[in-house]
Amino acid sequence: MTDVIPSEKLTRKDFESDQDVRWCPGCGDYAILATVQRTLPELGVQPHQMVWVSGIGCSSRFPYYMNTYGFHTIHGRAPAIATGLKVANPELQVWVVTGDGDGLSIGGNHLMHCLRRNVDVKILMFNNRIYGLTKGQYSPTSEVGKITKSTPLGSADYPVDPVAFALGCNAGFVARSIDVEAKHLAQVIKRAAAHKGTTFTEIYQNCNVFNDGAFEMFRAREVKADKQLLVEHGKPLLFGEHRQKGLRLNPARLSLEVVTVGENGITENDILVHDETNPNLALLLARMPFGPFPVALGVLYAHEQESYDSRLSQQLRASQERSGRGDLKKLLNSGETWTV
Amino acid sequence: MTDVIPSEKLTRKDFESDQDVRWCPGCGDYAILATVQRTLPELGVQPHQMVWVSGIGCSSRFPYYMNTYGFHTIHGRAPAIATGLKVANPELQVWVVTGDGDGLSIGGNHLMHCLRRNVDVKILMFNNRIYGLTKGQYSPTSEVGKITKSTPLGSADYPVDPVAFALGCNAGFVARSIDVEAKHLAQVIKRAAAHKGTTFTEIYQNCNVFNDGAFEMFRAREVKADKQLLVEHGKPLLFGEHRQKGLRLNPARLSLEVVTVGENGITENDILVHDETNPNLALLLARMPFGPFPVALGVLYAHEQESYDSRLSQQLRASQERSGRGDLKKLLNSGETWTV
Amino acid sequence: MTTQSPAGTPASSSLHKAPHKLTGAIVRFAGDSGDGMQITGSQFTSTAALLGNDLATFPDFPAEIRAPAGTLYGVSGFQIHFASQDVFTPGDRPDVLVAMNPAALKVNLSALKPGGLLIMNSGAFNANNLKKAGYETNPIEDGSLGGYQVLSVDISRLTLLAVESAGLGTKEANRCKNFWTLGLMYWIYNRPLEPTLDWIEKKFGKTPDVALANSAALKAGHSYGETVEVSHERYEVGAATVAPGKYRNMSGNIATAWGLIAASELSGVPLVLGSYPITPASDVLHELSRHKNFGVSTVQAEDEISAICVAIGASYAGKLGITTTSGPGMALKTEGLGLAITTELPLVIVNIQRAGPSTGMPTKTEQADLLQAVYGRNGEAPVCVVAAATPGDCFYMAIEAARLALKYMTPVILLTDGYLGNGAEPWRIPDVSELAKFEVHRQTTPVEGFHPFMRDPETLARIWPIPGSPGLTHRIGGLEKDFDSGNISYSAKNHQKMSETRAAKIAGIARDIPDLQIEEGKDSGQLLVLGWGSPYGAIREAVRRSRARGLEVSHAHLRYMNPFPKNLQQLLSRFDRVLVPELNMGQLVKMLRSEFLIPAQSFAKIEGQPFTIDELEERIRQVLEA
Amino acid sequence: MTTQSPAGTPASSSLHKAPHKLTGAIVRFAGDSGDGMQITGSQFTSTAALLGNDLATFPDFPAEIRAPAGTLYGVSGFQIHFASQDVFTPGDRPDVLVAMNPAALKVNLSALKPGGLLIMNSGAFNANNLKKAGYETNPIEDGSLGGYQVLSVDISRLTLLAVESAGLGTKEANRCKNFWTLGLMYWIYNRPLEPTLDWIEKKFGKTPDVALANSAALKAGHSYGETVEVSHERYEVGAATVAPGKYRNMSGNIATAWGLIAASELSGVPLVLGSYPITPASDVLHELSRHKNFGVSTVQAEDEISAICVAIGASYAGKLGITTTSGPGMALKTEGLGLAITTELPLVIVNIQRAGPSTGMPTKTEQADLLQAVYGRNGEAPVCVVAAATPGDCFYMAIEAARLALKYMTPVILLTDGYLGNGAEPWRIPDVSELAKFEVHRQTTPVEGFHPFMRDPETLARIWPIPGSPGLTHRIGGLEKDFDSGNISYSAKNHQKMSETRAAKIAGIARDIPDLQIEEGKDSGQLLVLGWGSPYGAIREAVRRSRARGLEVSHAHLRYMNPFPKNLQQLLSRFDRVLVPELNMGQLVKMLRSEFLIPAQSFAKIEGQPFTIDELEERIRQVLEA
Ligand SMILES: Cc1ncc(C[n+]2csc(CCOP(=O)(O)OP(=O)(O)O)c2C)c(N)n1
Ligand SMILES: Cc1ncc(C[n+]2csc(CCOP(=O)(O)OP(=O)(O)O)c2C)c(N)n1
Ligand code: SF4
Ligand code: SF4
Ligand SMILES: [Mg+2]
Ligand SMILES: [Mg+2]
Repeated sequence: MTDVIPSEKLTRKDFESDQDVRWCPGCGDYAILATVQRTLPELGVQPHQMVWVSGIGCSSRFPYYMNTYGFHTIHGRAPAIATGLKVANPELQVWVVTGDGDGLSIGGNHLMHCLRRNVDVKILMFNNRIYGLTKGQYSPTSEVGKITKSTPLGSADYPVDPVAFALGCNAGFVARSIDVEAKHLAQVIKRAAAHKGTTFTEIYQNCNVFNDGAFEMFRAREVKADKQLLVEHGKPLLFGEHRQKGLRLNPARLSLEVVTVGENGITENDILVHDETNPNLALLLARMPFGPFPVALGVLYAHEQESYDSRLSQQLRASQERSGRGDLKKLLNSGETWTV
Repeated sequence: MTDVIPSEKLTRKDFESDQDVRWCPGCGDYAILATVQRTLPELGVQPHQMVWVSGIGCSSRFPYYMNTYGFHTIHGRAPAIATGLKVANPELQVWVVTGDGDGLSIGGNHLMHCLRRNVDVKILMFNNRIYGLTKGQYSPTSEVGKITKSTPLGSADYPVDPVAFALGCNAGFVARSIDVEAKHLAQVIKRAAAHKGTTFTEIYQNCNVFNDGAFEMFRAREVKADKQLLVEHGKPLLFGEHRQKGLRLNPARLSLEVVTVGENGITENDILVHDETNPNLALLLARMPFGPFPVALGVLYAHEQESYDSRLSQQLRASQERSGRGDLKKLLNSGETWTV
Repeated sequence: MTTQSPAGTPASSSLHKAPHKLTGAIVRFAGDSGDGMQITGSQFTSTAALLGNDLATFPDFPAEIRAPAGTLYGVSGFQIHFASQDVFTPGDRPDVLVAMNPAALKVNLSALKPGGLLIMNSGAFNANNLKKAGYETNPIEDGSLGGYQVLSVDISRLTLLAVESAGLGTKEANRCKNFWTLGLMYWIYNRPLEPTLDWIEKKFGKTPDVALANSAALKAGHSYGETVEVSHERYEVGAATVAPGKYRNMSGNIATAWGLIAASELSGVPLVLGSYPITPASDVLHELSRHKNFGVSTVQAEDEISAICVAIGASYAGKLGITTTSGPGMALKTEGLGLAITTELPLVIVNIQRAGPSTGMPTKTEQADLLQAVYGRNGEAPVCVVAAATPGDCFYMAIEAARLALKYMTPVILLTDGYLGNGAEPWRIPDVSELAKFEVHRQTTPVEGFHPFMRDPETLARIWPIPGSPGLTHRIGGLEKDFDSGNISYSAKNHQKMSETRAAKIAGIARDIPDLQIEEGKDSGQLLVLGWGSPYGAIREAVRRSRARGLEVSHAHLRYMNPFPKNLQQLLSRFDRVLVPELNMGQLVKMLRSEFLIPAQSFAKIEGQPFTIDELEERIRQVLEA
Repeated sequence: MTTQSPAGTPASSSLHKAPHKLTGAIVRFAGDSGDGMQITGSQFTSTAALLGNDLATFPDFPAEIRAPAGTLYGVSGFQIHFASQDVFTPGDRPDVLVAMNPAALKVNLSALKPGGLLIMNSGAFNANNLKKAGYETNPIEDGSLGGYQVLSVDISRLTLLAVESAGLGTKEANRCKNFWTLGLMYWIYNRPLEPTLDWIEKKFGKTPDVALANSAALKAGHSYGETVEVSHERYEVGAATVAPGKYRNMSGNIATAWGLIAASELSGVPLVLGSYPITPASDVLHELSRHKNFGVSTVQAEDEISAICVAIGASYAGKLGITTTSGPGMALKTEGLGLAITTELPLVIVNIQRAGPSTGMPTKTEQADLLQAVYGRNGEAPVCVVAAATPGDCFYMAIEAARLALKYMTPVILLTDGYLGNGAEPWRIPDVSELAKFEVHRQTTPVEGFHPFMRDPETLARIWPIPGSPGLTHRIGGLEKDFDSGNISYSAKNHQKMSETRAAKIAGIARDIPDLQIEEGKDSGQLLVLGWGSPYGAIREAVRRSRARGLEVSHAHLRYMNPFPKNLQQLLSRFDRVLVPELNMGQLVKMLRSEFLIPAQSFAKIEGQPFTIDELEERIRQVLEA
């Protein structure tokens, strides 16, 4: 009973565990799970070379459904445990699944440090703007004034935007997608898998029990063309039914503005071209207020740098080359000694 | 023995406690303490209406030296304790003193949530890019490859910039200054005190024992004119001996560039004017790589919004107006009851 | 519990003509999460209450939010024990089991009493559901239910017929079957429909068609009983003689929230709650959030560390800081609790215990955090610990926790658990004037020779100087302080003195709490069953029955875990043996043995489930026979 | 300790002509943080070691990093006890006190033995320094030092003269006065200068002028003794008969780090340390970071929660996860520790205890985290706890902690404390071949009927399947698991079974650890002094002296705190009385009383300071007389 299958032969089944999936019927998590399991076989990584780490939450149940190595840890700590895992064995492909509560409420600090260290783990944050598992309290991504069990008069907090936060933490790869956008999500996941260093991917996920329709303003079929800006490196930032709308830089106000190609003399040349290596553009895209602007989806920023784990293993190799493999006898007898 | 003194009569002495100051001789913390104690009398707030909260670290010893209310709490938790304090009594002026380790390493999560909630507390982060109290390990703001007791082969982490981080957390007020720049620091502190909502002020502070000279590249007399960009709302972003250098926006690359007024046809009109209400500009200023660029000091961003504590007290008032002051008897007898 | 009658405990050995009089009955409703069993149960409860029965209930939710329909782990249950005599627990094994689908049957059948009444919705016993529940053959047909009185009805179909007129969609219409079932149960136990009909009106007033449908279903179920379609016995459970007064149904978590509000009213100190949601504690946060007009501020913090720190900050500011949590959340408060102890600030930490270790079984109950509460911190960090015995008792122990915290300037840990928090009991509403106000001294004016660690010579409580007050500026922190000035001190003798003072302050609380009373039986004898927390009802009933059997056993129940009541040792010494039942692996028993050097025996159970009366009776017998 | 001789314990009652032979002496160097007392002390130590003295040392730093010069809280001290016989502690009260300034005198004088030798640098007793130290008048002149042998020298001036030739600035020149003092002490105790001269060469080779100056100062101090300027007695302390072998000076924190490295070498499992700096634990992190060539990975985490999580992640990956901390840091690891316990991963948590509660007194020592280690978690979370007795013992107990963690797949807490961590003793370097290798089974190949909670029937350790291995993919987590499949389980019986299994696994470790031995005295009698941790030396010496006085007392020392050695009960039963000295308020004694129901007596001291031999001897007498 071994599970090594020639990579090209890997199928979705190879990534499905025997546990039955226990999310609420209709939960967006099902769609994400399906897309992930459909996409992984294309990565050429064996299930046994992969570890899925999670915290606590509905989203964090994810690893149980994956026929890989998996660790359902404690609330908010997945990035720290994943760091130890990756440092201990850089050969493994390490994924982290977290939620907006797990990752940004209790786990915000570990997320920050994982991102700034650039540990080579792939983080997927399922953002449903609510605490699902604990039955519906507001989260750090819930809108101001949100009425929940814990805020009957509306929440008094201003939310944080996961992507803007990740960029503020010097993340080297930042992307966004949507639970039901299978094709788009699959592409983003493949990009994340290919990137060396921490990757942060926010996935808007519908909690149909406690926050149903939270993203319908841009997730719904009828509006998506107009409300979703799918960014692609090197391509102009166009959107809309006929890709007639686009983003232009207003240098005076140092901000973006939505313009319509063809209207008052605007041509495609006026439209900003997406450069995923430009952190400033990524920030502007991340912070566009929804409504006047569409929501930016795709790889907003990607810049590879040596990862934390690879630097550490490099140090181990170097010190062994310099001083030779450690010798216990030498160590114990080093420094000042005397004989009786 | 009461300490109410007509505000206009308050002096530095009124803010000095009887404890002798125990930082290392030559520590930058002395300069900050002096500036704070000199500046507070101008705020018109009585010492007994002020609370100074800190975590743990050399910097966090600060409250002991202030003749106000003070709470030297536990490592990294000052923002959370300050939040409870401010919610409990919004009348108090609450200050938080933290370090780069206290605030960004162990305390990063509370800092983030304090900033995004916009609790009306004034945070001063003494950034010496080192752990002072524990005798010199690297911190999240230490440069890559930093050699310390815990990293004899150099640190493998990429640092985070406190100001960029704060902006990523939706901070409403973000500023930067330097321990020894008494006049500049005093101005920033006054601005912070006047701002309603969370204020985040990073103060570069020299730890002359474990990280001496960390900031000399822009802190030293000889270089400061050339290396410090003192931003002022509505004023052009000029710096240099004769204020001949300035920042210009490169719209194509969506980034800033340093230009010299008078050289190849550049006039003051080409120079960006600082707009502290523009978050995008603040981000660009915060992230300018030092060396090619100067370090931006002053109020980088300021945007007032209702604070968390004021929203909460508003809710308390509103619910009492709506349903009247709570009545225990009514409460106990509410809902379904029966009599035996 | 032995009975001939399928549906309860006969009032007399000889059975009369219908309706049979019963002294009590235990009914369990079980179905899919979507089947509305919790509503059915609570409606049956209100009606029983109105009829003057004494009662106890136990809801049992699935761990998943909305498990897929028909699955075993999606089964939701509600058990009620109602009687014409004292009721202390929801009962061990039900007399009647209502199974709305095969999964509900599979999960609950083993609990049903031999010969008990089994009501099933045959309409839900289709191939698909049977498969999900793991039945090869249909139990209704394969004769496997021989040992029970079976009443199998196609409730689904009959409900659809009954509500047709209301013109709902099939989905909505189907939802009404829990009321049909309730109607039938009302007929069987001879109960009026009106209270529920009124409730339906109130509840669904806004959607008249739904209201109409539910009422129709309820009546249909009831008349189904009347009509010839079934000739089943009926039963009657009379009113109990409970203390006169106004009653309400009270769950432990609501009682805790209201107790804290009461404490705030009685002390005049406003509450500030810092909390982070966690099962099974979240409802206390939810409830307190609903009462801002009592001046209650609630902060949903980013984590439990922040939650306790928010409370500590509030206490420093002069309010009463509260934090509520469970399991892993309690672990995270360890460091903050240490700070509150050394800065001597008033604070109430409510730990609604759940099954551990680590994440454990969040929806299951346990009492395994006692030693953590008493000993679980770095350094010598003494703290006061109290525990509630019943859902309603949470109200009084919450007040007590706040009173001691404010009087002694110390954190107080209130231990309840998931069983208390979610469980409910009829609760006599106290007359507010019965509740003793308590004096709290918040220092707001200058004091001669002031320093922040000046103490009340009697209670050893330190002064509570309130920020904002002129003349009282001061600094406190986590470093050791000088006894005489409150300044930082590294002096050896001073550390000894401060450590002893902190310990003496907590120990001194013993002078301020009631002596331990005997709940059942004599105040001396062969065996004392000493309990704490949620097993109260089960222990008391088991001791009662054992005494009825002539065994010389008594029951006492600890509500003060640290310090112990001052008469505890002397009370223990009056019994030959001491048995300590706990839902853990023996924690209180460890404390008793080390404190009093007595060979107290442990009856430890760690199944995430409450004690049954039977197993306690059994153990009592064994101990006495040993 | 009673003595007529001002400078040590006379070898015989009658004093000879100089140099007097002494069996041992205790010297304390005290001065400003800037005065280099730690260097002076360690040089005096090396020389004593080379001369074959047995010895023990105790450095005592100020809490502040660099306190202002001349202040009381800026005083730094170093005490050494060297002898021609066994030495177990740095000694209680010094025979000789070197005070480099008034503050040093003020802080340390009370410790000096009556009639002891007091050496002062009169040059530093100026108005300014006297004021900072809070002296109204100059003690050198006001006759307040009558009770001592006073030797007051203007060391500052004499040093400047001595080093003039080297041509240093006054500031540097002044820095040499500690070597001048050392030279004088070498003369008094008749010790050679060469070892220190060599060391100076090595150390300051790069700055010849400094080297020259220091050597000059050393020689000057020595010849000052020779010359007529003072006619003072000289003393001689001969070599001790210690076990032959190669020795080094070893501090507890270095020993802990090296022990962990040794464990990694002996098991073949590489280390991954996750740690966050904290006093007094940081040095273990520092030391391990220096040995990456042993395959040691060290991660300075963002906090202690992350630190233990990094270690847990590494253990899941198949490495040995380690985390090191103290006080508040230990509190923060509570939740993570629970996860490691329920997922049954090997992990070593080193808690270098410090004075609490909360931040407490970071630079002071204490043993108050024992009950937290054993009981301080939510739920029933049993863990193995071991404790080191001496600095050198940290090496062996660290190996033991790792061995048990790997063999039983469990976290193991190793308790040391600030006194052990910073304190040092001469340590016989073991022959690496003496150290037993231990087998570790890391599962990397498919197993018949694999699931992650398959157990070794004997140890009950679960299998350790290593990620990356084909055929072993699995999921683990913090929820309760099914005993037979490792899948999530909410079953009542299963929770009981798993809880009992986790407990039995830890209890079973008792079969795998050595029986408790008697350290001093007979294995039965009137009184057993049962200690644990750092008081080892003081207890052993006190028991020795008491026995020399004819008292029937023995000493045993626990290194295994949970589970206890299997012969503990039986051993305790052989003594009439048991006395348990601890640097806390009585924690081990609680465990003993509840476990064995014996009236063990507590001798609790909580001053942030180690026990003195005198106070232990005194208490032993009292207990035996009672
Ligand atoms: C230490 C701790 N605190 C609190 C909880 C309770 N808890 C479990 S999940 C959760 C929040 C989940 O929200 P999110 O991360 O957004 O996941 P979702 O359920 O929405 O997918 C909380 C508060 C816990 N398990 N552990
Ligand atoms: C929970 C906890 N962990 C660790 C420590 C030890 N510690 C005290 S201060 C500090 C870091 C201080 O660095 P920083 O915040 O930059 O302050 P600085 O001393 O540099 O001013 C650490 C790790 C502690 N006191 N508490
Ligand atoms: S509660 Fe929401 S997020 Fe959780 S499983 Fe149900 S639908 Fe999904
Ligand atoms: S260690 Fe550094 S930061 Fe701390 S007091 Fe000394 S100089 Fe200042
Ligand atoms: Mg969520
Ligand atoms: Mg710092």
